[in-house]
Amino acid sequence: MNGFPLLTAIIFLPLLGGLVLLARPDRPGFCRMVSLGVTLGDLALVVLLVFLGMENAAGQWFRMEDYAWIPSVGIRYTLAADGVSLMLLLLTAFLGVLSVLVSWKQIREKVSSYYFFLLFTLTGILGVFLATDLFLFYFFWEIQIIPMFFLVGIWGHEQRSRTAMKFILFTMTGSLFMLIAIIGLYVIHGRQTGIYTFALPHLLETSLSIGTEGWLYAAFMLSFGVKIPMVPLHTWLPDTHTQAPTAGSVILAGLLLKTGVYGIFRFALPLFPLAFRAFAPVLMVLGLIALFYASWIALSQVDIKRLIAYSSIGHMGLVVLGLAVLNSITLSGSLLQMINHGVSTSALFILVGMLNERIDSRQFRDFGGLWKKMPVFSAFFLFFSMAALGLPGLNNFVGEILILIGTYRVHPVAAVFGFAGLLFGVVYVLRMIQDTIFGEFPGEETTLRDLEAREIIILGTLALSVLFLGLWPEPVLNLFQEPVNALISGIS
Amino acid sequence: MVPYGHVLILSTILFFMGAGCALARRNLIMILVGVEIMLNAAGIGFVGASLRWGELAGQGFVLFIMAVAASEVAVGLALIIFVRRHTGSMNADKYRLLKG
Amino acid sequence: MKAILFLLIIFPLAGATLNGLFGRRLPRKIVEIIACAALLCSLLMATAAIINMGGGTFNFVLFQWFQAGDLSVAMDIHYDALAAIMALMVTFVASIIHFYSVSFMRNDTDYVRYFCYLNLFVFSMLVIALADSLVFVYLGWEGVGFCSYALIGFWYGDPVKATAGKKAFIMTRMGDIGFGVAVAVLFAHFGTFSITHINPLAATLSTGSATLLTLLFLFAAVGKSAQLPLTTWLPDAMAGPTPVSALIHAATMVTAGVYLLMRLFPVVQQSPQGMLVIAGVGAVTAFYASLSALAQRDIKRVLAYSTISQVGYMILAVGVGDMVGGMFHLLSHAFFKALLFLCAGCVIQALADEHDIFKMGNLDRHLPGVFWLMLVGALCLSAFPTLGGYFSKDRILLSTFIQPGIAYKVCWALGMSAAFLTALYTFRMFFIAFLKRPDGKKASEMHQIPRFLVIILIPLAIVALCDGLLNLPFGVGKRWLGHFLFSVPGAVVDVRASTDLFLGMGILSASLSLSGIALAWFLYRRPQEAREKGWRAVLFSAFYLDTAYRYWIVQPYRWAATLLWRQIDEKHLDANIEGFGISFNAASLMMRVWSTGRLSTYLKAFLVGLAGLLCLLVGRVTLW
Amino acid sequence: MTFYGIIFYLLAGLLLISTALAVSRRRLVHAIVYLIISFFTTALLFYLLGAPFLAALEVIIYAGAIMVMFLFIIVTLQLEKKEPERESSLRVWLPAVVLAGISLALTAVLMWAGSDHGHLLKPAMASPREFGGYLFREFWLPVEIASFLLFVALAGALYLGRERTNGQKTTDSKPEAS
Repeated sequence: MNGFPLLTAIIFLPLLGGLVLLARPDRPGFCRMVSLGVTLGDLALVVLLVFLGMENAAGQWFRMEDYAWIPSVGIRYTLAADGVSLMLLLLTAFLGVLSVLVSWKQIREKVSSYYFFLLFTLTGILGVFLATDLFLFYFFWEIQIIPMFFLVGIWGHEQRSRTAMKFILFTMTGSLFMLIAIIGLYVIHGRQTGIYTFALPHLLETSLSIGTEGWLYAAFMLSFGVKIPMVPLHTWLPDTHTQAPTAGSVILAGLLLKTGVYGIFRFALPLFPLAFRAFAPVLMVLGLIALFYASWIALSQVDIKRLIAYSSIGHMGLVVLGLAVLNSITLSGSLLQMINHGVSTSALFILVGMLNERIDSRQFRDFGGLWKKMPVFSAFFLFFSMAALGLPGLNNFVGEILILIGTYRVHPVAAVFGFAGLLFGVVYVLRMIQDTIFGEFPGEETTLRDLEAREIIILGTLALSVLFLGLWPEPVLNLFQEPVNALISGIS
Repeated sequence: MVPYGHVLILSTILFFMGAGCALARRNLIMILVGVEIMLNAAGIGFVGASLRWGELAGQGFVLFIMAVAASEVAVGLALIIFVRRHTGSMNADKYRLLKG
Repeated sequence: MKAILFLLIIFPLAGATLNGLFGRRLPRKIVEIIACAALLCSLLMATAAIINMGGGTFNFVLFQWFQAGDLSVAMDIHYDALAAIMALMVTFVASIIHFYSVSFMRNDTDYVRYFCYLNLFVFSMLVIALADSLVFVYLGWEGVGFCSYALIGFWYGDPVKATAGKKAFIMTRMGDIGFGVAVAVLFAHFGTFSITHINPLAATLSTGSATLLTLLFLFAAVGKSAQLPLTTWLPDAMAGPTPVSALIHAATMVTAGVYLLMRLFPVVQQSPQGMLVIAGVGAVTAFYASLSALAQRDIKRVLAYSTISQVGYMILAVGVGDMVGGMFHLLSHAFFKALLFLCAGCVIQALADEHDIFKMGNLDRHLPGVFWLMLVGALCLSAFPTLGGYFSKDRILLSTFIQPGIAYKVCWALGMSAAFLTALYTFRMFFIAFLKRPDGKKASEMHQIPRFLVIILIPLAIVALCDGLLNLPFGVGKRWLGHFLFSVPGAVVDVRASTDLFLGMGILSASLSLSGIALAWFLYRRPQEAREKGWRAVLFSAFYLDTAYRYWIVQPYRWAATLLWRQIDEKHLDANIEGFGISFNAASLMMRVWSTGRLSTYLKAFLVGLAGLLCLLVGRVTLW
Repeated sequence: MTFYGIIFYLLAGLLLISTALAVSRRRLVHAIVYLIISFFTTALLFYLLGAPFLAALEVIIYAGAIMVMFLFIIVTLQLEKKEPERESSLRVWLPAVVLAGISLALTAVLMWAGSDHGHLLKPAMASPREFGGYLFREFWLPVEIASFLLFVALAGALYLGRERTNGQKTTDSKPEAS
């Protein structure tokens, strides 16, 4: 079993499935079934990886695959999975299945190419979470953006093309800086040691002058910061979320944003520890600003998807805070919070998508009193909203408490602000609940159909994972333990 | 005995004459002529270098240049005829098809 | 014992889960039976536990919750005398209220949701009562907050009610900032969240940290218990169904803050300044709320303000270090206030959702059962001598008086005045609502209410009448509660006061209570016109605190949100970054001028590029 | 200054003059004739520089085939009559001359900076046999590719030049009609 390139299979299975779809553009039903099968298969592979990984783990890395790719410039095809990657792979595969399911009825035009792009994005994201060769990482990093561009640009809402353009310009600009920094690092390392390579373990040993390190770090952070997104680079996110189809929002909020944090954790932090420490206060302040600023702005939104988008920015601010504080508690917290946010925000976007299919609006003024008409929907809505505002017992709470308590040890003031920031989060979530499921329905009295079985399955699995992460996050945190310890001992 | 530099100077002057021709003239045929002059100048440079280094590769290159020039002229002239049939003009500035 | 405690907690949760998942498919009877049975079993377990353990302590871990680095959180139980009494009280009151609710909500179609929330609430409340790890306490703490939110806004169709729920949640959450920070501080100091571990170590805290912690926990308690300055959510919370008000906003949840402070009393004890602040907050709130209650017209709002005021007494008790007195008052208050609310619920249902006491009247004849039960509750609330409310309040005031320092004397004075005002406003409400009035309700205007609604209150009334026996200062069961709580850290069985002082205080507060009732009789016996001018308006609006919040906090917050969004985010940040893109666009337009489509232009560009390249080469040559 | 040198400079002068004339003539036929002179001179120069085979090719391909083709086009299309070039304005020539001059100067500077420009060329001769052998030994693939290129060019020229008398493309006749 060890000879089988499991990681490669995980990455490229969706793409392969996508290519199969392109062959039969005339049969949407077939495309849906194949996509579902492919994503389920991928999920199964990831689960297999989790179990295999648990057994034969060698240090931090559970499994590695390493082949020469472009040997003349030292580019290798190196994939490696540790606990963090594993968890993110699981999240990706899981949300992949769900995004196929949520698109089941929403997408009716150009179905095969839609699913092709969806699966293609998944391939890119999975690759990002596994690549440890910097060039390969960059390659996947760019790959994941492009299909997303088409998903938003073709199947989005009213202003899709402008938004898709904005999305791609922001993310591409950011990643160009990272490319420059990667090449810079490659050259510096090559000059120092004579080995020209993009492999992360080698590059970690590069000794950099403070100035160079600062610049390279800044370039990396620009790229990751756009993706996370950190204030003030966040303005693409609300627009993109608003315009994206539901599955697009799910992938964007649940996965793409995570690649930024993952990038910091895997690359920016270990490569430039000194610069990271030096700029940690800046990062902390930015994280807190994001938390307050985005939560505050979220309150006044009139478009529910924008509100959730701003809430994402706020939550990611907290994650950034946890990263910046850099101790084993906050790091675990941030990583866990990343997963949590992926699950609960995706659920909210899915809910809004379902609402949108029924009412054909995203404006709060068209909602209200839904509990009377769609009790099951509303119960789920309340549940996931509560998860979003960090009710203990549900998932977000664990991450938040880990981050904030860990932060208090190092920076008490930041932690106090963080706790206060959570209050800001409560305000907009409650407003969202009130304007959606409470009150009276503003439209004429038609009956809205409540959730069907497919939708209940989607939301039910999400709810179960929310509960699981909230009540028994222990296995997940155990997975994070080893990488976090390795990182902390590596940089000190 | 001739210094190598003089051969190069000769070829350079010829080259820029051709370039100037291609640039200044508006007639498509003259532009083609300018290109031919440039190619020819390059050939002189190559032959000179071939003598200088005692290496036949330079002459070989000239042969390929000639082949390319011949095909270029053939296609170019055919294009000129084609274009003229369409528009009735030979003035290069009248064609704006390249504008995006 | 493990099994008993585990079942004690898990029964309500199981009830909530069952009803939540399948309640919509089950017949109504089954749903109600599940909800009530869960509570009854829980009550049984609480009784079994107290029989089994007495006042002893018992710790165990339910399961490991999460762990990262050296931070480890378990769901664990710390059962001691305090928790035993709290759990018993909660399950008892909650059981009665569940039965009452079955009857009260008989016409409501959304009963599944209602019972689900109610069971969930009891579960969370039991977690607060029993949990050891403060993070686990926080789970219960937020859980009750959520249930309170959901139940206040239970009739969500009315935006006012939904908003009231929102307000309650946000204001209690504000207090939770204090809780969260305090937990973080404790972890930074001790590296643990467990109350059992923290309490013995509390003595090692510096006064500064102890004060900080005390103030933070006080802030948390202030939010949950609706003390100053976060009082304003509780009167609005009366928008919820009346049994909910009785359970959550009178008997249990609002006392959770007090309970938390008692639970962490060794920490609180380390900081004299902190204690003084606690006492001050309690006394001022007690006085403030009883003043405000004096001018209310809504029967439930009167009771809400009285709850704030009574909880103020409990906070005061913690502030003066008299935990037993506080717990005693907590218990007696839970019983009589639940009784009062449930009676009010009967009245409201009988009058078709009429809340205004000035529109009631004549109820002594139409609702004799409710009249008598209400009288019991009102007497307890106004601390009529020989009733539980009297002994508990008396003990708190006595403890306050014997504290050294003028500040405590001021607190005592405030408490005394509040005691007088309590008797006054309670009987104002009682007389206006129940006594005979010419414009009062006629028999034809009354709606039939099930007899069960009244019968179920009788046990509660009996307990409310007799709970003074728990901690009589003399006689058979002398200081039973005090002795029971003896093992709890920081408990003081006896108030160290001379007999003279003891008697004097007893007589003084008894006379205050009686004179309050007498004054109410004198003022409000006759039919009243509702007047809302001058000082009454100030009192009615609770000194404009709510209005002030709305004008100075809520509206600026909203306004700033829009401002930030429209002005900063869209106009500046987004525009700037987009401006970046636009300038690139402009640059590309400028470049476009060069692409004329003319051959000569391109050739020229080609030559220019060549010249440029040569320039570079030349430059390099000379540089070398 | 040897005899060899004298011939070289004579040829160089002739080449420059004829090319300059070719470039500057307004009438196309004149320009082409001067160009033919220029190519003949080039052929001589090739011979002088030791490439007799290339000299022969120059005469055959350039002076012969290519230039004849030019003349043929000019004559058959009667370009002269229809469109005498109206140019030689300063605006047109100035940028060309200035740019060419600058580049020339730069190249000169470059050459002067190099160390090799003073190397005297020794006369030598590569016989056609020698050259051919070398070519097919070392460059057989490029030669094949070049032949293929010529074939493609032939096909392309045929395709572009063929008259579409009847067919879908009616646009062909439009300019003439107007």
